Amino acid sequence: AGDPNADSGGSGSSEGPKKLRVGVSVYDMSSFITAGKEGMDAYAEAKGIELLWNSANLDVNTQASQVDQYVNAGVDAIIVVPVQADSLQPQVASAKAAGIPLLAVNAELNSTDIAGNVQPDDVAAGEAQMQMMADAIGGKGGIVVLQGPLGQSGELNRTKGIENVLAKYPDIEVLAKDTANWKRDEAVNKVKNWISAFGARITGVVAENDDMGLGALQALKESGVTLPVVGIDGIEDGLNAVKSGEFIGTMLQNGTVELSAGLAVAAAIANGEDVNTEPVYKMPKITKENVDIAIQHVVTDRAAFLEQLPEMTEENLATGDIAAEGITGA
Amino acid sequence: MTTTTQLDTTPAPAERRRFSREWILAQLIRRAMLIVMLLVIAFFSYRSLRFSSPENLQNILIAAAPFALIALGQTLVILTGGIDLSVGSVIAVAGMTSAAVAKANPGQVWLTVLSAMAVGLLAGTVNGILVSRIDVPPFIATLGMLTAGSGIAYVIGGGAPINGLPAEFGSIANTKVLGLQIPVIVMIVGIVLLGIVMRRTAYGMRVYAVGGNRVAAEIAGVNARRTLFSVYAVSGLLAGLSGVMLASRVISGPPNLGQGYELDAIAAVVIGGASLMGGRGTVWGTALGLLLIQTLNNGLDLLLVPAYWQDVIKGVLIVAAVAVDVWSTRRRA
Amino acid sequence: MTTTTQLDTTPAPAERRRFSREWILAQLIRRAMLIVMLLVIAFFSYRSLRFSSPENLQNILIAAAPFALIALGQTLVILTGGIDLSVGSVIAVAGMTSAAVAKANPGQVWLTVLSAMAVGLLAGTVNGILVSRIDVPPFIATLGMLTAGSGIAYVIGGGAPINGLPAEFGSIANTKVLGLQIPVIVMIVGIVLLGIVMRRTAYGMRVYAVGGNRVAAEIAGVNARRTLFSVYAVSGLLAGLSGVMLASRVISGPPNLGQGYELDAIAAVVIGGASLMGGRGTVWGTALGLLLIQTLNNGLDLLLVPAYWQDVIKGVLIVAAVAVDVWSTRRRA
Amino acid sequence: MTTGTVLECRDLRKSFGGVPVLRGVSLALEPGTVTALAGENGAGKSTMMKIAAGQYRADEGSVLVRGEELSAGSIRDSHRLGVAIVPQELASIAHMTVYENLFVGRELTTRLGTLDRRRMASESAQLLEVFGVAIDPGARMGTLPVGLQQIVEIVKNSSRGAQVVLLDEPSSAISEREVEGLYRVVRQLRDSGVAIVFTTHKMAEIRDLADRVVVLRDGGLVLDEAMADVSDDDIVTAMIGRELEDLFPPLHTVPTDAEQVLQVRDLAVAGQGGTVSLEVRRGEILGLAGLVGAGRTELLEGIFGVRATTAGHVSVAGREVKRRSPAAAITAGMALVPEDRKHAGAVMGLSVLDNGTLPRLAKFSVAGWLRGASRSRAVGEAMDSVRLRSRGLSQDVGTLSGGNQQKVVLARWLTEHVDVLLLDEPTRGVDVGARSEIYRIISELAAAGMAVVMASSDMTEVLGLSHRALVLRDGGVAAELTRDQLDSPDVQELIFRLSSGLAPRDDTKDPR
Ligand SMILES: Nc1ncnc2c1ncn2[C@@H]1O[C@H](COP(=O)(O)OP(=O)(O)OP(=O)(O)O)[C@@H](O)[C@H]1O
Ligand SMILES: Nc1ncnc2c1ncn2[C@@H]1O[C@H](COP(=O)(O)OP(=O)(O)OP(=O)(O)O)[C@@H](O)[C@H]1O
Ligand SMILES: [Mg+2]
Ligand SMILES: [Mg+2]
Repeated sequence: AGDPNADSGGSGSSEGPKKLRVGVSVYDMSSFITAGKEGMDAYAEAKGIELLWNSANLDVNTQASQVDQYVNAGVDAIIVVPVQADSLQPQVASAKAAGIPLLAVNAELNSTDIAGNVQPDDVAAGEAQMQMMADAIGGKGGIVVLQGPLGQSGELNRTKGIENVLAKYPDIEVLAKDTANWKRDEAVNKVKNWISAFGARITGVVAENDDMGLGALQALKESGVTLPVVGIDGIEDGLNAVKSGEFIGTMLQNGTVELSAGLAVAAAIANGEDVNTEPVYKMPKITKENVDIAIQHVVTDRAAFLEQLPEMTEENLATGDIAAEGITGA
Repeated sequence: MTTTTQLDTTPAPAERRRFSREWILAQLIRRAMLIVMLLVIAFFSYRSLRFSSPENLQNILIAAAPFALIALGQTLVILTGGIDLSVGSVIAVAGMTSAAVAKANPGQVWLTVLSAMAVGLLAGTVNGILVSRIDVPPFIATLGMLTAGSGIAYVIGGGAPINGLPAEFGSIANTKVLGLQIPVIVMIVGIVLLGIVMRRTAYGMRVYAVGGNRVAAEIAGVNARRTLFSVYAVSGLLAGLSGVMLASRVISGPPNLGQGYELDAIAAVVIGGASLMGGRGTVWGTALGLLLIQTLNNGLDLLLVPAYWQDVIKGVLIVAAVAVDVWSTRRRA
Repeated sequence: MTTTTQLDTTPAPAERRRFSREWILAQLIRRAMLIVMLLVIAFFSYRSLRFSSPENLQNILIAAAPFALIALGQTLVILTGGIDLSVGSVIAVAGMTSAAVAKANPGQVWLTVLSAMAVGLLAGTVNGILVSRIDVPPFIATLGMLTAGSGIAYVIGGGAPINGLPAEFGSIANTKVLGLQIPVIVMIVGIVLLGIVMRRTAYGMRVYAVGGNRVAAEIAGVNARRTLFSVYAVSGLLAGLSGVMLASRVISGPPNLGQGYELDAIAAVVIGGASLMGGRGTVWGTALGLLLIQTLNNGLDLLLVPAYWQDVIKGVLIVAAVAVDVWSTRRRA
Repeated sequence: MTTGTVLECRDLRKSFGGVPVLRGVSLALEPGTVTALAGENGAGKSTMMKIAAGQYRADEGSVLVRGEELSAGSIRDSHRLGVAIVPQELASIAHMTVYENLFVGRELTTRLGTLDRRRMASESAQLLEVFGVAIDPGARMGTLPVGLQQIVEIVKNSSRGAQVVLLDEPSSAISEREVEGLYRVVRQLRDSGVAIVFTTHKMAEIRDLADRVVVLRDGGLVLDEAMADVSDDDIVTAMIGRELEDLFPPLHTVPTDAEQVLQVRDLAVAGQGGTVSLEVRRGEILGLAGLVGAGRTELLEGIFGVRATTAGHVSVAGREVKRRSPAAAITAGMALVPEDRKHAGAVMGLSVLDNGTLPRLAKFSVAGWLRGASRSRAVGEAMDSVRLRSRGLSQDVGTLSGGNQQKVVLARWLTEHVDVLLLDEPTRGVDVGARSEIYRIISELAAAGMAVVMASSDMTEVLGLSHRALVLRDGGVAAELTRDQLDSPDVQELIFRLSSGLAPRDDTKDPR
């Protein structure tokens, strides 16, 4: 049983269509990645791809080792969801030297040697969420911003998007902006302290992910205040908050869809097919209007969604809109 | 055998003449840590009018509560000369368990709380057996539990957080009684209760004795193994309780809940004057150390100091507070 | 005073009769940890042909190298009865500094390395002064440095990683000499050198003496303060070196580099048989403990065990390895 | 500095927490002299030595070594100036070997700069030879019995070429045979021009060794005379401020029909050679004699259940006591005063009150709740009965003088009825005044119906206080001596022969 590395001859086996082996190194087992893994698994099963899966526990050094291992194992393609944008140059280079295509998914790797790049448009997501907030508070007021872990590409780009929009609204004052490390329990205390500091001057909370937004919501409840809150990600609780009106909206980053697209691109490159190697995942905006479909995809009808995912991924690859999952409106 | 001179906080009935001038001076010097804390509070109050508002004090208390529970357990463990690194993970496992139970049995609030406490107790029991029966060094036993536990927390949720919890789950932490949220009340009760237990009961004395000199305690008839076992069990139980409080407050079961909390808890205990060699420290000291850390967190947020500068300031202040304390203790000697 | 019976690894001239049957048995029992490790390796080799390939052994070594450096420093600190929690942060600060220097002075590889080592030494010096001069407990002094350092790492990059580094920066860690990458060579040299220093020089003996009984060492004329100071300085220096190796390996300056590495380093030292009370432990033991952890990491990755199950297995195995060791030590006693 | 002063203490004053311990003590030492520093427990002897060695900082006054003033509280400075100390609380490094302990701080190195372990080991063996004990230089210090550790400590600090050697109760843990070695070391040092100060509670040692005697009482210097000019009684009177009656109280007789309250049958202590059987009646004091390592400590610990026993029975007042359980032993009415009070006797960080409570927690608590007044009263009374000198029940035991710590370790059992009192070196480090008190206490306790088993390396103690004595060797009983035999003039020689396994001399009847 067990070790897929053992059958080292497998990838080059002569009979039948080539069975691909793809090595994946993800930054951590976050809920995003866990959802993404389901998407990848669904796609891999449909296409007969063998997935080797490792998590780096948020440590670049571990990730470097995992990439080295995949290179040694002679896989057909490597997918990296990087711990750190702009790292792993030597490892990317050694993959290239070994003739193995390496793709960056979900966070950037600034290297000329990568064979593919499947990225969410975090700047656009930040812009969209800020725009929702600006509209909700009528273009003026005081907001507080909860950032992701400083330095992660998600945080950097979403913050950039938020700032892009803010530049258009001189009457919106950013009262406070700090990291709560994507976590609800950190966000709840931070926002409570901000409520202490600013009281009624806060008119909206912009959270760079849903978890922090939900923490902020809790803080607002404890202080007996109702304010517009906006998030990104579209996790179950976030979508429910949109449905109940507690969130004014969120941006759906469906890991299932995004990572399955990443795998599709990797497989296409490994098979030498012609494919857009740098498709962009443009997060659909979710508001009360379209939240129900999102909830179906993410929560209630998940099995059915996964069923048709491989096919949808193929189609999306062809159209170039890899985020398309039939959510419109809003 | 490195110097760990600290707050002299061994319980001792004060039998000296009170309110003489030397007495007051001695008390002042002895209470260096308290004075450091008052200075910190004074500074924050001066810089931010809102700092000393009642709402903000509640903020400090509610943020402190989950730490307080694990710091209390940690105090007992450290008094025996051990360490419990696993509390952060136990929080995660207990939080996840309670979330899973709440999802499966909406409305059964007590069941939820009990399941978290049971999980905590179980983890503490394993730690306790490893340390007291198999003589695994506490650092390793609880490091193993820390590592394994953080994995188990993910296993419970299948790698993802548990979302979509019933609203009743939030009632555990978010109900107010007498104007205080339940975790705050649990914290206050915990501190008072454990403070009394450690100071006034035979059990407390056994813990001090085993930590101070295990051989001597055994010759005096103390069952050292049982005492050692008990402190890990208590620590696990309190971590479990802390886990359900945390999860309930944000109505969610994130598998990385409580990550890294162990260091803050240990810091609170040591800042409060306990020695990691065992035998020395008090519950009150821990409460003080905890409040110092939480007041810093809160005050720095209020002053809008960026997170990374907060770390720099906190690091420096923690060392400074203890350095002042060491100096004052040495003056007294 | 809790039991910390472990690998008995104090240097002692082996003057018993060799190769008798008892001797072999005694050696086997004494080397329980080594045997545990061999079993682990055997299991992995059996399950994965690739595990024992030369490339994979290089993988293990290169992954172990940055840990080895901080674990070596940690061994010295723990031998004196102290602890250095700050190494993870020092790695981050040194890594960021070296990245900043490399960016400003592309091509100046030596300057880059020296800057990281200087930063590490500086941090170690501060720790050393706090512990040896101001008598701040090591846990607190280095916890302060951990907290402050993790902030400073962000301050250096202005809250972001340092990107766009010149490719030469990668040459520090990625050049091969005699078929081995530089960090691996640095690790091997470090282990051998420090192993000899601790076993064969007066300095080593004094570190053991200060850790074993500070007062006794002082009475015998050992400058305990200077010895204490030195171990923190060495630990800081090695953490600085580790930081630049890590940053260079991935050609990137992430402010959270090395986060949490301190626990792994301490675990390696304690698994290697050192006592956190000081005075007991060896460099060889640490190297062994480190290899055990790294082999586990690597082997579990190869077997594609999901990340969270890896944690569970690692936690259990670390405890089991030490428990076997405790048992074998007790048998000998 | 020909015959001048090598060490001078000028008007030293020191107080702890406001309580004066030294009240202006001045002392000057000449090279090549031996000065005995005598005084009751807590008189301030150790404090004074620690100030001279730089361990403590005096509140006032100064220490000069060959005219140079010692910077206060600097061990390194005093080390540099040639002052060496063997502290009362042994300062050995348990996990290092004997030779490492001996040479740390002045390591021998090869030409390459690496340690020359071989040479250190062989020189260690030479240094230790003076004492005539076989100590393996490669043995780990912590595995040696306290007595041997003390010998190593003495050798370590006296072989360093210091000008002034301070010995704080150097003979407290060694038996009379090894004291000879101590004498040789001290005399060698004196002849090579070293100034020596030593403290002891044994008058014979003062007589044998000292040229001069200095007595402290309550932190003040009350006597400073050449040895030739004072009598033993003068010294004792100066120490305790009154005249001492007989050291040993008159021994009561034990009724022959008294109950055999302690019965030990075929007890096999783990790691010991033989098995031991013994019986002790109510009111009887049984002495245990033997050389260091004879297994006395092990026997007492085995009876009490702290040490593992592999077979045998122990019963108290006819009821069998569970082996390996100190708690059961205590419930059955046993009490143990262990040999090594720092390591096993008291919890140094706890107060006198708490230490006094610990063995009787059940009695002093109601449903786990500690009782206030009754506890203080009972512990207070027990401590008064041994005339403890402390600042009150709240003082930490760790800050008491050595002798007073010993009193706490004994008295903490006396808050409740005890049937069997096991004493291991009960007067180690206790001053003459207190010693006679402890003897009085022991004999009173016995007279009131306790069975006492007392292990001691102090032969006069065994002879003066026992109704009966066992001589142990290699973990077994070598002989039993009746009171009559103990009174015979050549009993010391007999015990020595029995305990070292030599054949008894022809003219002595086999006691068996
Ligand atoms: N660190 C300390 N803190 C407080 N009090 C102390 C301390 N060290 C000693 N004392 C007190 O100082 C007094 C003198 O103690 P010292 O040890 O010098 O006596 P000593 O003459 O050596 O007695 P012994 O013969 O019992 O060894 C005692 O009353 C003791 O309780
Ligand atoms: N000269 C020696 N060399 C090596 N080991 C020794 C020596 N003397 C004693 N030991 C060991 O140390 C152990 C403990 O000695 P310990 O002093 O506790 O014995 P004891 O009979 O209680 O003697 P005492 O009460 O006189 O100290 C003994 O069992 C013996 O194995
Ligand atoms: Mg003394
Ligand atoms: Mg003995």
